[in-house]
Amino acid sequence: MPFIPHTEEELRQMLDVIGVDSIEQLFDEIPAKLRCGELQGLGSGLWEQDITRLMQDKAREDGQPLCFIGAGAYDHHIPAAVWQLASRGEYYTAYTPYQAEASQGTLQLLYEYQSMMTELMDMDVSNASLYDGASALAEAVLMAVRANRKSRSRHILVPASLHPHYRATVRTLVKNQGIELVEIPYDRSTGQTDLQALAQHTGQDLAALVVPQPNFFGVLEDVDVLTEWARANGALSIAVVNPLAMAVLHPPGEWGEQGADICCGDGQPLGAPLSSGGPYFGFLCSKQTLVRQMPGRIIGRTVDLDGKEGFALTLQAREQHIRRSKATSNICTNQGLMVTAATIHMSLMGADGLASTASRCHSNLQLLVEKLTSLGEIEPLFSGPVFHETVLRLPLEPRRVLRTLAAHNILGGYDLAGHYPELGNALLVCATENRNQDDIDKYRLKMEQVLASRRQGACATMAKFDRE
Amino acid sequence: MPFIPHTEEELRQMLDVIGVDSIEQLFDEIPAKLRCGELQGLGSGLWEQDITRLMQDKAREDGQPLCFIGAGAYDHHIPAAVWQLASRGEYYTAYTPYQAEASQGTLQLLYEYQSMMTELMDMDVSNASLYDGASALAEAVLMAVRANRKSRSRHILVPASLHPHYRATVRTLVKNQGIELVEIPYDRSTGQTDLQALAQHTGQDLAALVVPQPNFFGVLEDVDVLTEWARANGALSIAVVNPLAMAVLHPPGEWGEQGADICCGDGQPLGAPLSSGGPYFGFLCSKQTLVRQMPGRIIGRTVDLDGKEGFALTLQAREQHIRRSKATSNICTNQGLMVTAATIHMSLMGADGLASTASRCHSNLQLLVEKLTSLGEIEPLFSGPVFHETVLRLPLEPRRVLRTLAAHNILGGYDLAGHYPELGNALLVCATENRNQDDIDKYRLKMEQVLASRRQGACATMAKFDRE
Amino acid sequence: MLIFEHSRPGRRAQAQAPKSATRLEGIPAALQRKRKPRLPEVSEMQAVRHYTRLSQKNFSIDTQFYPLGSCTMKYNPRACNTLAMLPGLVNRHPLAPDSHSQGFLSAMYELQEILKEVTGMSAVSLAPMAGAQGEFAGIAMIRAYHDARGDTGRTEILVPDAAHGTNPATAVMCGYKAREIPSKADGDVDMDALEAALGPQTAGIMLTNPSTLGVFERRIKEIADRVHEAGGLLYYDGANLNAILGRVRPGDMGFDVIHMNLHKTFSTPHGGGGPGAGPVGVSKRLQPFLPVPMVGTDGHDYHWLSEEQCPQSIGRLSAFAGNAGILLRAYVYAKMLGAEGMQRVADYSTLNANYMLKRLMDAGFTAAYPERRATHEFIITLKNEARELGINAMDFAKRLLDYGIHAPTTYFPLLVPECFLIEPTETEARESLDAFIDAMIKIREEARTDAEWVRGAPYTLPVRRLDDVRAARELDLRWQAQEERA
Amino acid sequence: MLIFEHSRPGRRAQAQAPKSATRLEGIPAALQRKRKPRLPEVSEMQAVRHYTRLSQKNFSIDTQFYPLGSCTMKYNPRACNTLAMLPGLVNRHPLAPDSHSQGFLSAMYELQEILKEVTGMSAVSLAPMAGAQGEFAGIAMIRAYHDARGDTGRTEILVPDAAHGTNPATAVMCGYKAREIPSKADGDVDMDALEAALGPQTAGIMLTNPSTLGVFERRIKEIADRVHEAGGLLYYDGANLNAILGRVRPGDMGFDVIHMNLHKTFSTPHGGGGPGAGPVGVSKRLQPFLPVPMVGTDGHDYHWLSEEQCPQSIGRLSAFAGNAGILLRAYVYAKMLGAEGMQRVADYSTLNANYMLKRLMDAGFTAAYPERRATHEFIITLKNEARELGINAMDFAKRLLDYGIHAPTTYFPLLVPECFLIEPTETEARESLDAFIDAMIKIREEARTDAEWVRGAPYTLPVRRLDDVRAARELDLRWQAQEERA
Ligand SMILES: Cc1ncc(COP(=O)(O)O)c(C=O)c1O
Ligand SMILES: Cc1ncc(COP(=O)(O)O)c(C=O)c1O
Repeated sequence: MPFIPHTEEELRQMLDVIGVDSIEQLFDEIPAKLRCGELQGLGSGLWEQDITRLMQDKAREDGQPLCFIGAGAYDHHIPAAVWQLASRGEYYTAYTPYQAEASQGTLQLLYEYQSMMTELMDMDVSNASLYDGASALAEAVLMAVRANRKSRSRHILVPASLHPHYRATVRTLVKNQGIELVEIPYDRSTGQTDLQALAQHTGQDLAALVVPQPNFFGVLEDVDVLTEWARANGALSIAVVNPLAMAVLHPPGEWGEQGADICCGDGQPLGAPLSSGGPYFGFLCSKQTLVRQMPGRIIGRTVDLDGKEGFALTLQAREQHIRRSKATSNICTNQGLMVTAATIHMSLMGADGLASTASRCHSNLQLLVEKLTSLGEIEPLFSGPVFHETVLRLPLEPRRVLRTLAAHNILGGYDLAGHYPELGNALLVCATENRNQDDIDKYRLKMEQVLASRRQGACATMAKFDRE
Repeated sequence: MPFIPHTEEELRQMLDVIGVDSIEQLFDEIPAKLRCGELQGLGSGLWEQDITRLMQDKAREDGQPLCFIGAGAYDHHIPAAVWQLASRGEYYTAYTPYQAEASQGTLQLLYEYQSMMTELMDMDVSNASLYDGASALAEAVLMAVRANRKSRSRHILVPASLHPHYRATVRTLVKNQGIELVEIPYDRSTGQTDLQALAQHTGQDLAALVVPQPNFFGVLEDVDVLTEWARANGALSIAVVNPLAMAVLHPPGEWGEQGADICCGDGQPLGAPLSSGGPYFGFLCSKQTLVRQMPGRIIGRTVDLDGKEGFALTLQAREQHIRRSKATSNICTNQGLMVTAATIHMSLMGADGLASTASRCHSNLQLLVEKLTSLGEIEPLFSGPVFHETVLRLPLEPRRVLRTLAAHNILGGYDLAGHYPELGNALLVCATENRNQDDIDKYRLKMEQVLASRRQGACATMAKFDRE
Repeated sequence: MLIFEHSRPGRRAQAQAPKSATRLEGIPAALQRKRKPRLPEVSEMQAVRHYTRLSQKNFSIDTQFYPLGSCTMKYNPRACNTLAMLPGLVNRHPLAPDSHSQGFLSAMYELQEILKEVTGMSAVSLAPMAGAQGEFAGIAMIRAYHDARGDTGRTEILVPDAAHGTNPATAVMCGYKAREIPSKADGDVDMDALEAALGPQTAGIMLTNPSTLGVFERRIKEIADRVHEAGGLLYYDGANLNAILGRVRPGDMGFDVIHMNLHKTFSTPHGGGGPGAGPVGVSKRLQPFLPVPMVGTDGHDYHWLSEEQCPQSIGRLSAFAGNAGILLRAYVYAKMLGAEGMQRVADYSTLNANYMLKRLMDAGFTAAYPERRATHEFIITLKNEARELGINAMDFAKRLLDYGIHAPTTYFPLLVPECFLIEPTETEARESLDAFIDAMIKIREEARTDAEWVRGAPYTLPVRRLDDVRAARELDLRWQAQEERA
Repeated sequence: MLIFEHSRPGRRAQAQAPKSATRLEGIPAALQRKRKPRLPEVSEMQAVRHYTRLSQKNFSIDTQFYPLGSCTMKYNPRACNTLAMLPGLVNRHPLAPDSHSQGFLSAMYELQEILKEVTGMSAVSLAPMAGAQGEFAGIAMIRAYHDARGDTGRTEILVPDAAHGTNPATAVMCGYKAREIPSKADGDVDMDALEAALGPQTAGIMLTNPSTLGVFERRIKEIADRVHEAGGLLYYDGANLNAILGRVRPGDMGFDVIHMNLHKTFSTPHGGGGPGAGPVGVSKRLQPFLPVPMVGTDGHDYHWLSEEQCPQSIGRLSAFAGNAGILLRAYVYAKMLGAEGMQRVADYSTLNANYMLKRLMDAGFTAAYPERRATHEFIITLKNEARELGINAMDFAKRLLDYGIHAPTTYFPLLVPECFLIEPTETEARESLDAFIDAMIKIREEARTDAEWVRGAPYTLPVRRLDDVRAARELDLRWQAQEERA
């Protein structure tokens, strides 16, 4: 069902105009021996009705469990208006605004987005998006290496408390340019970046220091100290932040004496549904002085022939379609639609709304921790202040606990055993504003049962319980 | 959360302009003793997040059972584009196109709707909608009484095979004007209107005869004969049809020698979701000669000051806002949005698509009947040709069967015991194109189990089965 | 360009259905269709593009200020749409058994309760599908009440001259004669005229309060007493309920029956003309006559109430249960408002109207009732402008469109010449109100310079002023294929 | 008007969140925010109205013909959006356990299989988030391959001069030097130049076929052989896959790695600039290096494959699994097309392009490669018009907008002067193509009469031609509050 409007008659007429007998003939420049036969295994096309049924079945299969996982993707309320507007055809089916006059909708919206993002981060400039938070950090690293005039180093300090997937992504994306990521360990008691370990790099030639806030453990870093350390050591500081958190936390532009140099992160908490991990969007802001090193599109306000205000892509000389191999990045298609949603989301929430959401998430986390620790065998692992997410120590392997909870349609958190085996039975939990008291009580109750059945030591009971 | 934009400051400034101290003062013409205190029992307003959760819970509670009920509302596939377009703000939040120049979107769409509807029914004119099929029939009856110049009667012949809820609705809506509905029984073997019973009215002064197609039993009436009978007896003929069926069945404009005079029905099968019974829409078409007796809005094509084509409400002298007590009806708000969806639906489906859907429904019904009757204890009740829906005779009370099926998330049909007790264990079943072979097999399997457990006569088994 | 003009024989939105119809087993050829209806034959993209572009030709709340008096064009919260369209709700069959309906029924039951409280009535039925059908139900109940008492000599319904056209039309549909009662110069009902009209033939009176003149009928209690004494009942047209939500209740004013327009007060979509929902509330004595179905509860589960449980009911008004999906939207809206929110609606819609009225009067426009408070709406008369500048209410209306503002209701109520009935609603910001007033002043200026030019408005819309007369005289009510036209 | 200009201190979309933030327990004051960010403070309706109206200022596939070459602006089926947004799918957490992911994973697995078949490659990873990231993954795999063999002297990636800018930029991001290879006058790669460029320093070559010149590289097999002989690998830029779906497969042409642009060929939304999805397919020898995560199966259940199972992988490209929701849309699209549908896409996109080319040539416009067949796109050069009439490609482009048609890609590829790269796609009806040609002819006519006027286009859009130079010189990249600006 390839959505083709041609009638048989039109086909014939068009072939006549072209002067060929068949469509087949239009492919006559392709060497015959390269031509493939019919594609195998694809089956015949489904009508919309059938694919609807198929997808409904798949959706039902995955269920709608109660989710206490965060770890970089958060289940927030999204106002109904956001996607009803963002999926309007004029946004959804337009492309990159190369013809500015015919794209003022998208362009103005992106300019508004840049304005909002810089406000939220308290930075000077913002681009119009990158792929996601992890790849945005990689671009920020490349940008820092280009931009740091004081340093000739290709070394980047990266805290171990940064999201492991971010570290992995950055590694993939920068290693071929000879950039080296140097890991800074975290303090096993606070969960923050280990300042003593950092001090060992004092005086080295470094391109940049990455500063996550909050870090992967939900723990708040001492961002002022880290940012100042970077400055003192001639390294640029790259903030990696949760944008929703910035509604209530000290924003990167205010870190240390002069603010972070670059700041990036994932825009998912601003209106993007969880959607199995994407599409989200990466944001990237910086100081004004670094704007020409920025990757990605940037929109500027200008005037038309009549002096009327309008918006257009600008500083295109940074981009691959103009500068080719000398571009600041190879990025072309970005995450425009998600930015459309985020801009509408921020307009609807306002600063107060975002702050309220952030603080309700935080309260829910407090409540969750309180309820779970009240069971007696669970306790917070780190002493550092946390926002919105935290690590708990369980009396048994998270893997087993999570499996049982999942059987009851509860996704109980993210098991840290894979990435941080040194932490023992560590579980990263999150409770956004979408989890209510009932949900938290339900979690507590099931957890209590899991712990109880373990105390009885009865594998049989456990197994039965699993199946229930 | 009443969606009010005023800031405190604006409130004060506006009160100043008005010259009052408080909003309270603006209500000073209302006698104090009439004023109410705070409304009780409404609770405080919910945020969108909370009401979202509440409604999701309610939706989950009702589940998504496999539905084999028809009886006037049909589970058809609706192309995804239909509601994505119809719920665009410009359609969704506009009102009746009183300012034609600012409403050409809605007006042109309604003109297109009228064009499609008259094509589908093969009638001369269509209005722009009434509430639903049942109330549209009431309006058709009133219209017929006004329009029938040959008759001074207020008697309307109504077959007992017409949807019982339609009969009830018409009764409510016309009885105060002294109009009498005379019931014509159906033939117990064919399920069609009993022509001999009808013949007893030959020669009487009658305003109109109602002709359903298909009738409530899914049985096809001999519409040509009925229409001709009406004409011969000076009665107008009022067709009540399923619009989807008209894609494959003889349309009212072609019934008898000159076609039906008026035709109406429910537009639900053209893009309206089941939605617990509404909103759907009533359609109403007629011969050109009756157009000035039509109730409801009608759109006409005209030209503007520059001679450019445009669309406007027309023949408004029929309507209450102009003619008041002499209007053809009191209807004002109609079902515009549903007509918007229906127009888009018909554009996407086209005549071929509607015909294909109709015939797939019909095939599914054939399959369902085949599967169920193959169980040996179930058989079709009527011998007349059916379309898309039919009555089966069960070996036990439908009520009990349906309860057990429902416990397995199957809605097995509509029990006729309430409206047609004379039919015994009669069940009206329907299988639209949305029920696939698997669904039908599942129904058959469960039905088999119900029948088997009955044969065992074991109430206990049955009860256990119910709970499963 | 009409969708039909994009049509080509054989073109299809292929994904929507297989091309060829299968055989219609068992259906006699004579009953089958022969000629294919000439519906459009277009691709999916063509339909999407056509209806997307068409939509852009509409003014709507989502795009413009739309102060259409008596219509309460306020913001339609997007959540109401999303939540009413949740798969579990939107796919529910109307005849699904109670076992699969508790979620839906509980919402409907709660909505009944909310509306009872808001109106001060004893019972509510959600059955009517719009205001006019609510009116029908209300007057039919009045009639059923009299009939049930054997009081069959009552043949008249009194209707103020300012009433909406649906009121007299409804009276007639219920078999009554509609008798007009004049309004006084201050907008209230003429009590003497009322007195004179009352009698043993009086079945009841239909009122809205605030009235469509945009003022609150101050002697409502007296009217109620007099009508009741004469043996008649009072019907409340709830179209203007937005003005008094949580401030004063029809039940407390002495009304026996009321309909509500949920598409107004409860902000369900107007949808280019509908659908609406027009629930009716009644006092104790009319309760037995309420239309079915309604929702009842045993305190735990919910169930339908139909003719069986309500033998005196006036009956059904639709095939199923009214505009259920609209009722769901209203339910969501009501839950979001809560008690306090309801009152704020009345407060701020009244504030906005009084602010506009004051500013317009300050700017030299003429209020129809200058001594009165505006309610949630108010009337100005442009008769002076018509006389002095030669531009009438219609000209102002059309020119407003050029300023990106939908015109208010014009030429209604009929008794005020050259009138604008203006209802800003509570959801409009002050900037919108100011923009309206600025536009009015500007248009008057324009007329002073060049009245002809104003009379030629609008200039910026897809079409200029349309020829209504021609539309009604040379009826063109449907597209016809070329071959037919010729 | 910017959304910020609708803002008033204290205004809120109240329904979206309680007003006041609760205390942030346990968070030191020094880490808390002091100054509130100046986000807009608007009501819900204001936001809805603003973004609804703003949207109307866009051209888009849903409203206009949008023949932007190399971008495949075809109809985005609405079902893809609806189905990817089903609650069960859109709310799935990326780290949900396999027990709650079988529906999603099965779709992803099947999509991998479909893309393998369509491209003729041995394995596919869905990880890359757009074309350029797919390119990155591809070239990084080529590098990993050479590295794994200890073949570390290869420092160059060959790139034809017609290539998209992402190609050379990608080579550099992977630590390579990009070396340009010229095209011949007939649009094919200059074999002699290629021969001369190949050597032990050659890591590989990036090609698209059909190329961005809108022609099929006929000697592709020879090129593949030569590059392979030199020890290099072949990268296929899949941006133009729409042209050859089901007709010829990159794997069969000898390519080692390919990225696809699902937002082009598989019709996922362009979204005003993104998101996209750029899966990569590889031949056997590159398989170990594919980016993670991927989806595997034991024949019954589905599971993720990550670094653990794929130790030689180039690694992750995103925090989770790429643009999953976009992949779902592509899956729905692919399932709706089926094998036959895929081929019809190639057929009709090619038909449309050749039809337009022929008609434009007949009308006297100049094809860049008049002797060649068009593929799904083609190039005309307006250098004659520029010389003779004084209107260049940009002027034609802007004037086309006035005719309600989005301009084709202009000034790319760089080697063709004053060029239009025109890609109609298969979903456009012949009427659209004809309207484009008519507009081109008309614009040329207009230029003959009044070139100045054409140079002043557009006239009918929200703004006239914008001053790009000023935009770049006087940078205004964000709204600033009044107090800051002053
Ligand atoms: C005062 C008044 N009464 C009754 C009605 C009729 O309501 P509906 O249009 O819902 O039938 C209206 C509607 O415009 C009205 O304004
Ligand atoms: C030929 C070609 N290659 C590569 C790309 C880059 O793809 P993307 O924009 O998805 O990153 C494009 C996109 O426009 C293209 O046209």
